[in-house]
Amino acid sequence: MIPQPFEYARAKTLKEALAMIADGAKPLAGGMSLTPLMKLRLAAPERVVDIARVPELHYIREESGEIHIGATTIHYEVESSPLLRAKCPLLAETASRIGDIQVRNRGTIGGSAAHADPSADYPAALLALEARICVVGVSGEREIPASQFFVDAFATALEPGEVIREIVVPATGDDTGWSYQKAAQPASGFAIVGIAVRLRKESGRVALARVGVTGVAGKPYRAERVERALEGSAGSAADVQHAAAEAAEGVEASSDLHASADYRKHLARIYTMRALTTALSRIA
Amino acid sequence: MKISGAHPIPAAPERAYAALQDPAILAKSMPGCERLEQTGEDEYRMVLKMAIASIAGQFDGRIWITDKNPPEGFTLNVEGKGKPGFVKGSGALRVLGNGTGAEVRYDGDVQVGGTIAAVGQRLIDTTARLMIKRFFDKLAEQLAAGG
Amino acid sequence: MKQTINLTINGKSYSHEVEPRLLLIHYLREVVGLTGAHIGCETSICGACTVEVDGKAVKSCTMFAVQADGSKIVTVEGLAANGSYHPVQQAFWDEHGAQCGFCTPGMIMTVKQILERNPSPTEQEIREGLEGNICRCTGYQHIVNAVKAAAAKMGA
Amino acid sequence: MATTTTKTEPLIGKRIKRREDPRLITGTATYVDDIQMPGMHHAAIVRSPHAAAKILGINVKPALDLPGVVAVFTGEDTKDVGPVPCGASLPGLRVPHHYILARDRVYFVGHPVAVVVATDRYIARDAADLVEVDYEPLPAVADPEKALAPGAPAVHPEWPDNVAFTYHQEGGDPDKAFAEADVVVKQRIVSQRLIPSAMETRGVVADWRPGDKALTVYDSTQIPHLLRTLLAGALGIPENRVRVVAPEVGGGFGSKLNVYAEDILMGFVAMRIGKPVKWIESRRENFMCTIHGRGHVDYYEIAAKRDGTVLGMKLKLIQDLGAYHQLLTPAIPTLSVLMMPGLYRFKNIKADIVGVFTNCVPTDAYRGAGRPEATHGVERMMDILAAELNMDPAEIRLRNFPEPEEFPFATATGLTYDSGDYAAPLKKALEIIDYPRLRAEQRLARDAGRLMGIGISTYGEICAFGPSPATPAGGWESATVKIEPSGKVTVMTGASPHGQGEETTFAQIAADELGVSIDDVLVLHGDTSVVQYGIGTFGSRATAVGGTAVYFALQELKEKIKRFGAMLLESDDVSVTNGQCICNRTGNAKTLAEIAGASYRAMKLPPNTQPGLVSTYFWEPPNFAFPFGAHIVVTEVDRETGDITIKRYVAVDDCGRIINPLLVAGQVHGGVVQGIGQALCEQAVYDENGQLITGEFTDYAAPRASRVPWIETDHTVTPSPVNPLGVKGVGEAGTIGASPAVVNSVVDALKPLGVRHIDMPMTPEKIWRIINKGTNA
Repeated sequence: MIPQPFEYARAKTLKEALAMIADGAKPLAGGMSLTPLMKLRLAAPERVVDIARVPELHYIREESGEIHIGATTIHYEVESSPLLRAKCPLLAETASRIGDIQVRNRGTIGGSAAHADPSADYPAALLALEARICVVGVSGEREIPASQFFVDAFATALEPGEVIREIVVPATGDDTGWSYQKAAQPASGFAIVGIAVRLRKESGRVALARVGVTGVAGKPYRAERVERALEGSAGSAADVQHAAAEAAEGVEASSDLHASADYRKHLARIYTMRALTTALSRIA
Repeated sequence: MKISGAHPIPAAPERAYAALQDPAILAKSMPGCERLEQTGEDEYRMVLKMAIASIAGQFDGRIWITDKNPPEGFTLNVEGKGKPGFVKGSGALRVLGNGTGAEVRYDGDVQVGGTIAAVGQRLIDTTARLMIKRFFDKLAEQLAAGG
Repeated sequence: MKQTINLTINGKSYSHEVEPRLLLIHYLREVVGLTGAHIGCETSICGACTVEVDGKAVKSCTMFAVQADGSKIVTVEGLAANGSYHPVQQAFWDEHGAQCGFCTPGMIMTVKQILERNPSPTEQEIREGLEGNICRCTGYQHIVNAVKAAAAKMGA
Repeated sequence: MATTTTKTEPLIGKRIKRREDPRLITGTATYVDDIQMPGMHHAAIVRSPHAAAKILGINVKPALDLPGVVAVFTGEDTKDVGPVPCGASLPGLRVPHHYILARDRVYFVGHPVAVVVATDRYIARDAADLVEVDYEPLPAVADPEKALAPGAPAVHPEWPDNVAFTYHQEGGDPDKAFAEADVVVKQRIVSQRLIPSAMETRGVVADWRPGDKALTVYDSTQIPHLLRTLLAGALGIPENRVRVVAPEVGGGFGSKLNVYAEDILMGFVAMRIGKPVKWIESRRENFMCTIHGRGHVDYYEIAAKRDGTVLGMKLKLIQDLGAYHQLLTPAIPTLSVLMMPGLYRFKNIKADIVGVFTNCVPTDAYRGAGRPEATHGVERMMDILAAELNMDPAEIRLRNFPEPEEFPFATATGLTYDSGDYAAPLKKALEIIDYPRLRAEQRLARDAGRLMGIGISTYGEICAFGPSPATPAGGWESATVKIEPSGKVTVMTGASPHGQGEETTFAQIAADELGVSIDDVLVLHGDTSVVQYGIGTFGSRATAVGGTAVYFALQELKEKIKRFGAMLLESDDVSVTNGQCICNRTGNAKTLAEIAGASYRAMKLPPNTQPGLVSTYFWEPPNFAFPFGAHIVVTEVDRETGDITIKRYVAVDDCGRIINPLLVAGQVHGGVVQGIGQALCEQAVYDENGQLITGEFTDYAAPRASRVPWIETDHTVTPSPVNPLGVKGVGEAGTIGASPAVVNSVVDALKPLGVRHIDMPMTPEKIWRIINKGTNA
């Protein structure tokens, strides 16, 4: 499996990278999405700009109650970051479920988000966290809420010439429960269903419920019906079961060799129940 | 692979029926259509540059229409090949009135071969539906704009 | 258009002109002549091509050589030192962790990373750590034993 | 000169670390793709994307125009080469002519159409895209039962019924048995298509020396000598001018027990371009074009008495052959028929095979080759019968085993089981797992609403292939043992291992027989210009047949050592022990090195004795060997998702005498996991148009470490009387025993829901549907 020829340049700065991207070069960071497609010759960019070592894109830092993650931060760094494990454990847990050690050593959060694979793990967590995707192009920067970023299968709100600069997630406290639960496709490890949950309770009631769903449909989505059903409830087992039943309502589910649409929808309900239950149990 | 579904079209059924066979409208609606030229009665040649995120591939194909039954429906046949593989399919399209406009129901069978069949399993269904949706959205857009 | 890359492999410096599309695995095997890492699946699943780039185990079939420019690479050939095997290599031998041996170099490189990050993994952690490596011969059990043995030895 | 030595401990039966491992763990072994040669070119193959199509034209010019491309060949160029050989013969077998490159028609996705040769691997790949092939697609059929239906597309137009052969076998009086039975149970059982997927794909380096008119082929093969014979025939080169080298081979599982179009094609290309050429199969090609395994649809009926005594079995076996016969394709289901009685006293059997052409890659030998299908069938049927009679699955098995004193035991299929105590491993496994306690635990689990299952399989297998009259190309194996002038021992085996560790086990045998250190023994294999003619490693035969050949070569060699020893020690009463020849009266001894030195210097020779210490032995086995065992699997099914968890796996195998327990354990583990793979997740899936939609490891689910259980192994030892080592064979045992044990366990878990059978693979979705409908979806 050998890709078609292409030109390659490594950007040293973000500015340099943006100029090349504006000029039509395809950004390459870890290459866990793009390189396999190039090897299959399903993708054949003429020019590639390597942004993996652009220093302005590589960091995890906390600023005023939010955590900023540079686009080229690899999954392993997210998974093992003490900051994220303490203050945004949902994202760390999700990262730890992506692919395998080697993939997590190369793949980047920005690359995964930009590729918008409908079976990728991160989008579920980004939706549940109400993350903001900060994108930058030669003409400037803008922020896109995760809920508007994932437009369709492999399609994002990124405009030509734009690249993800960072992803911003809220720092959560002990009052927040979280869980990422996944049914993995047995061969590829991609999510047949992946459910990310973030919950907060106030005086015995679920004050906030956010549920991100990946793998089920052509694009990741927020299971808002589940959220509405749970918010305000005590979060009892019955509440969870009742809410989880809505996980795939009104969704046109995907179907493939590994899982039919029916089964996907069923798994969405079961895994939502499990993720909600785990998340509730984790509230301190 | 079976594909079926329905999409609303903001136009009268007759208008929708005609639009579905109008090369100019079709060319603008087909996602990635580079060229669409008539090669015979109800028969067209099409060059399509499929681009879904990083996935890109050029298909060269033939489209022909059979079983015409205006304004209720017809059968659309497609055959195309490119480096990523080949696509072959036919589907029955039915145009129904739905009060304010029309609804197009489609029910077809698509065969896919080559790399896309061998490795694209988890993507074919999603991608096909995405392409169909984009097609009808574009079509609806043009009809709404009076195109 | 070819580009020059400079990198260190198993402690030695190399400089070559390569096509940007040259995969790291082909570079290592065919340009440098280190044939220990193998091509097993080509789709970033099986891990037979695993090598270490800047301290991280990666699948070298899904990386271009140009991306490794300036990096330090360690392959299975670079593990033995001063005439003795790396503890992971030794454990694979002692515990019969290899049968046909084709997946073995990639397995060993992954196991090295597992143990660097978690010096005393449980059986479940070992098995999950091997998610990116397929072995078709051993049923993994002797590999799991090898990881345990290596962990014991390295921790001692 | 007398020397004293300490007695060496026998090595047979010991956990000896493998001799081959130092090169494997250091990455310095040489597999085919590691071979580089001056001037070596690279080949890429253009393959059909259609399952059935006419080739209307091929335009190679754009490819030829690419700088670096030296040649493009099509079916027109190679029409007089080949064909790809079928080594199996059955009465009335229809054998399509199997060109090495398609001529006017393609028959399956991946069918080779053209070969591009370039100076560089990357250029060859680029050029393959530039070959323009004009196809007229034709209807295809990928399902063997659909292929048999009237009006199905004809895979080969000359045989519109798609039937390649039918085969009938009967033993006893099956109709009478069924007429007299208290109970008859029937079931359709599918053994799905599997992809062997050795981690190393196939590969060939062919090197033609025009001056010598000689071809050297480095090939990832299990059968270098047979490959040489057949390559020579296909290419029209005298056999003695073809050398085949199997270098390090990265697994085979039967898939490299073959002669493929590409093997012949690379020889052709090397001869045409006059330069060495390399072709390394991509993983996609491996999935599309290397043989698949299994592909059975079986209709079983068994007749029994109310007390569970089995009387007879009927089997209608539909074998999906694919589009062609590879080396052994049509022979594989006949092994299923031989094995169909399993370990039980089925005195009356009837079997009918229909071999069916489909527009798919051919099936052929994959780990177990015919026996896993048969064992899966009989073991499922025994459970179905037990359920019907409300008997315990262990009890029904124990009731139907032949007793140890009944051996050799003649089966209704014409085999003679060599030796056995079939109850022993089952009883041992039941004890290990504490069966009564486990059943009690299961009752509690069921009461709590959990789906817990216990599955048993007691398998037997035909191995140590085999008596030559029963094998297509000879079933013997060869060995040469040499004692070099310095006293070092070289063993050359015709068996060609590819991961089994014969360099170690055969060295153990030689070291023990001669009483030398294992470090003084080297085992060579795989090179036809080094090793005498041999058969190869497959069918769990290497140790039982190849090891026995080594043993007999050693006996002859020892006789010769004794003759030299007797001469040097001036004694007529000597023996070979501890690396010496010793005078039994005086205790005086000569070391092997001293004797070897004397034999090669040949200053003086014993009467009627040639110089040198070399012995070659071709051993013909009088029978197969028949290992057996019992596997017990505990599973739990997640009622909500259909996920199956294997909680415990106990395997008690009887493979006769064990040479190296470490290696036997490795074989059992690996075999079991491939059986678990078939039971749970592996399947080669063609869509209805013949597209292989499990085209890569991204969709073909080979088991990962996290999905397989810890396997508890134990043994009983019933030596085989067939060979003096008493060994039987273990390479395929795990695979054969595993799939029915796992399926029986899951069916048992779902028994409260009225489930009686589930076809493989038992994917979570399938189980979920069954749980929700109580039927086999």
